[in-house]
Amino acid sequence: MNKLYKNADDAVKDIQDGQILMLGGFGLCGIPENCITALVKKAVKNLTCISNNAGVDDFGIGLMLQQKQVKKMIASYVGENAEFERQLLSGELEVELIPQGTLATRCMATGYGMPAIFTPAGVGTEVAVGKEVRNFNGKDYLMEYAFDADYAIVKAWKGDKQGNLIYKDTARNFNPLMAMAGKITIAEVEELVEDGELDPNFIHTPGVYVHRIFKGENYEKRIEQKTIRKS
Amino acid sequence: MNKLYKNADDAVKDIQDGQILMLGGFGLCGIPENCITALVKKAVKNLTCISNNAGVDDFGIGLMLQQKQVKKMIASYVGENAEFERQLLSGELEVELIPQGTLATRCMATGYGMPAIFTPAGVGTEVAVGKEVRNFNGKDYLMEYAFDADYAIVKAWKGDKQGNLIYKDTARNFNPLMAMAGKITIAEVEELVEDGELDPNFIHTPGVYVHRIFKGENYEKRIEQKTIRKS
Amino acid sequence: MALNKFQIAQRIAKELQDGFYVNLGIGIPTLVANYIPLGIDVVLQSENGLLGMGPFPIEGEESADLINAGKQTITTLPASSIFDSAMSFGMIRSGKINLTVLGAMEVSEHGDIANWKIPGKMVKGMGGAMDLVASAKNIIVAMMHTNPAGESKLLKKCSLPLTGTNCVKKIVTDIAVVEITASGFKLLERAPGVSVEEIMSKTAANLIVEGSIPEMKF
Amino acid sequence: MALNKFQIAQRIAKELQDGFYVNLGIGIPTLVANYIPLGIDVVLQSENGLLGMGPFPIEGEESADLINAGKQTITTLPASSIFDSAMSFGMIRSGKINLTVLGAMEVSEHGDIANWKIPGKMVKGMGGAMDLVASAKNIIVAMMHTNPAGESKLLKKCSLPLTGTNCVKKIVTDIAVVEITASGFKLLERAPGVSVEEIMSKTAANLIVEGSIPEMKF
Repeated sequence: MNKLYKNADDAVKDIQDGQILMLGGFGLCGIPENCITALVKKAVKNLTCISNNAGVDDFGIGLMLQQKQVKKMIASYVGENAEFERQLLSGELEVELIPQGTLATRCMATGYGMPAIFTPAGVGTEVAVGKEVRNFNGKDYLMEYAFDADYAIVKAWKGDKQGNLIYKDTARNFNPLMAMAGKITIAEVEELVEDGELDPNFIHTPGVYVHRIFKGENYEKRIEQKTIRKS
Repeated sequence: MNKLYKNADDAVKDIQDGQILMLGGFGLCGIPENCITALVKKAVKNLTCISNNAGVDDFGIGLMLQQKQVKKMIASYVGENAEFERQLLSGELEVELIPQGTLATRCMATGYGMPAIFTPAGVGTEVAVGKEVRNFNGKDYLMEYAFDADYAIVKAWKGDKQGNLIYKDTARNFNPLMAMAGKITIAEVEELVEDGELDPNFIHTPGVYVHRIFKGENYEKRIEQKTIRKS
Repeated sequence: MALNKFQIAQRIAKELQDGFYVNLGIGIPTLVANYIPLGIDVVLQSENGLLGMGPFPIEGEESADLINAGKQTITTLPASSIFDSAMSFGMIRSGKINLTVLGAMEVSEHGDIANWKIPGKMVKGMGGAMDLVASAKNIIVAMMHTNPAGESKLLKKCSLPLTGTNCVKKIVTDIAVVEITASGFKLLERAPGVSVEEIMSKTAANLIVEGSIPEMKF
Repeated sequence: MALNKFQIAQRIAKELQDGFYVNLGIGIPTLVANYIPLGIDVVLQSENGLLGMGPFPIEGEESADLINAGKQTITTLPASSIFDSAMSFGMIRSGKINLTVLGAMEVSEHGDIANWKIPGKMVKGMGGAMDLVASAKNIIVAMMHTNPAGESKLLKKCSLPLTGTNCVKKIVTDIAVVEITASGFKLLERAPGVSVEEIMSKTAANLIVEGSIPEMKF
């Protein structure tokens, strides 16, 4: 049962043009930097990317956008990114915007084997167009489907060889949800630890959900908005 | 924002006859021993109890059954318990048996604000009678509703004054799910710690879900089946 | 005199009650955290997965792994908790957040809100706003009473694409505090020195005015 | 000669593949853990919330807080993980468990299974069995070929209330290994010294027999 891969190039090597990828992270926080670099290098095209955001011009998914690798972006908030806007306006890039909680819960639904969920988010708005609306206890909900992604690519803080993962602070965000939702889940970790080093009580993602794991390198961990207070 | 209660009697004092209670635990593992004792003492009647199991004759929910406090039991597996069987056969006790995963997921649905979920468990069986069946991608699912409970009563290992909880080993089971699902959630803990002692990264139940917390006493933590190996 | 954005935040802070779990949106709402009244204990939720959001870090202690939903570096507090985005919106949907404060481009007299999209302009997305407005029990909008062109942002009906319907409970603007009732906008307070007539003239919908309207107090 | 329960478990263990996540039910299925072939790495799931179930503890090291779904005291292993019951059944429903082994009272030629309820007797409940059989990709039933009255437990149609439909892939009994195909029961192997005729006589449904049927090997 070897889940251990050498590096990002090794872990993403079978990703094909046209596939559907989930990428963890919120803004630039907790994104799978190594795998994004490897995907850019691999020059795989026509991807559908499911991720809360689309990076910035020169970092995160923005790097894949620069190389025109993304056909469709499914996200809740985009456009910290001039190239993204250009491709969107020119029609090169298709974008589906969905509420953040809906995005998160549709990932969880996949990992939990639930084909659809109900959420009130978007009722009465254009997000509801074409969707089934259902009333429970006097309140309307939209039925939203579980995602179907070929690969989920996540970034964790620490992981062991069985694929158990823990995340640090708010770099957790979508990562454990997407980790559950890939047909194949690839995890890059800052620290690869020996089996038994992680306390079973405090595993965020049980290894059963993770198919490939490798130790990432040279994390930049860029800060989008550095805000500080005077001591 | 005082969530701290003196003891079990204090924490359950407003529970009324006829209310719906969720009680955490799997078998006798991770059950809210102190609150059960307090409920027996309080002699509140006609309760509906949602719990995976119903205890044994002289421990757990079995103690409430002895006092005929339970009108209806909603569980996945019962009957390690002669008094339970007697009351069931005599018609004094109503029992609704539901699949364990359905029970767990209906608790989570409440805590996650999802009015209903879909599960394949029970399709084609008597569990499906009267329920909506829906096909997704060629597979049938039952629609099951979120629970609506007046109180959720859970047992945690450690908790702080804000109600943040962590559980130990498989005593976790239904506890964090039910903790999310009570209109009022009461948590009893083996150790009450100062705010800040629990690592924010490893909280199982965020305090927002917990309304009352107290340090439990004299935990018996009975073992149902002691199985050991030779060294 | 019309309030500045800090004063709007300060007025909203008076709505906080002890024990509230609060989600503050980007912009003016974020400033509310600076005016939490003494003796009032509130817990701030950041929908990217944090309860118990602390202040900005001091220089050198910022971490790329610890940000709020506005992507700003922040800190945790004792008894903070961190969770994934599904649980975060789970607690929002199940009504565990007592108060949500957010900005808006338009609010209708039925409590509809538009704050995510302007047709013809680049759309950045709704982020968590649709989830928040669809679920929160108590929603206060913080915004200017009029847009830069001087047009009312309080309307009979929103002209922009909606974020949510029938959800806003109260609006605090630079000139007024307005409640949304079953009968429409109801004026509760006016900014110091601003007349009821001025507020009415800047409100493009019926404004219920009962009795004498007090000035806001801080 | 018919197998005893340990031999049934031993035969089922041969179905394990390296890297499998496996859920073993109560009774004979639990015994499968004792016969995991050398060089094969499997992870046992216990549906009360544990992946990586270890052996029973040694005397004095048992803990009331660490039990399996059969409520027996157990241990963890390096790289075990513990989770709540919703995630546990979440991974079951989403097909992450490669193999489920459980006991049965009856199995039909369509793969229906009955193992939770006998009308007229005290019903203890389905526990997690309905979730497991509705979701697992690969389900093997471990049971005696006939009940104590000598009647076949392999049937055209189950007579008892069902636990799940169309789900069992294979049955290992004390006398045979039977696959469930689109055309019904197909005999794969027979217990050493047990004849095909005996198996057919003890099977109350059509039994497909193609070519010569090998004896089980251990």
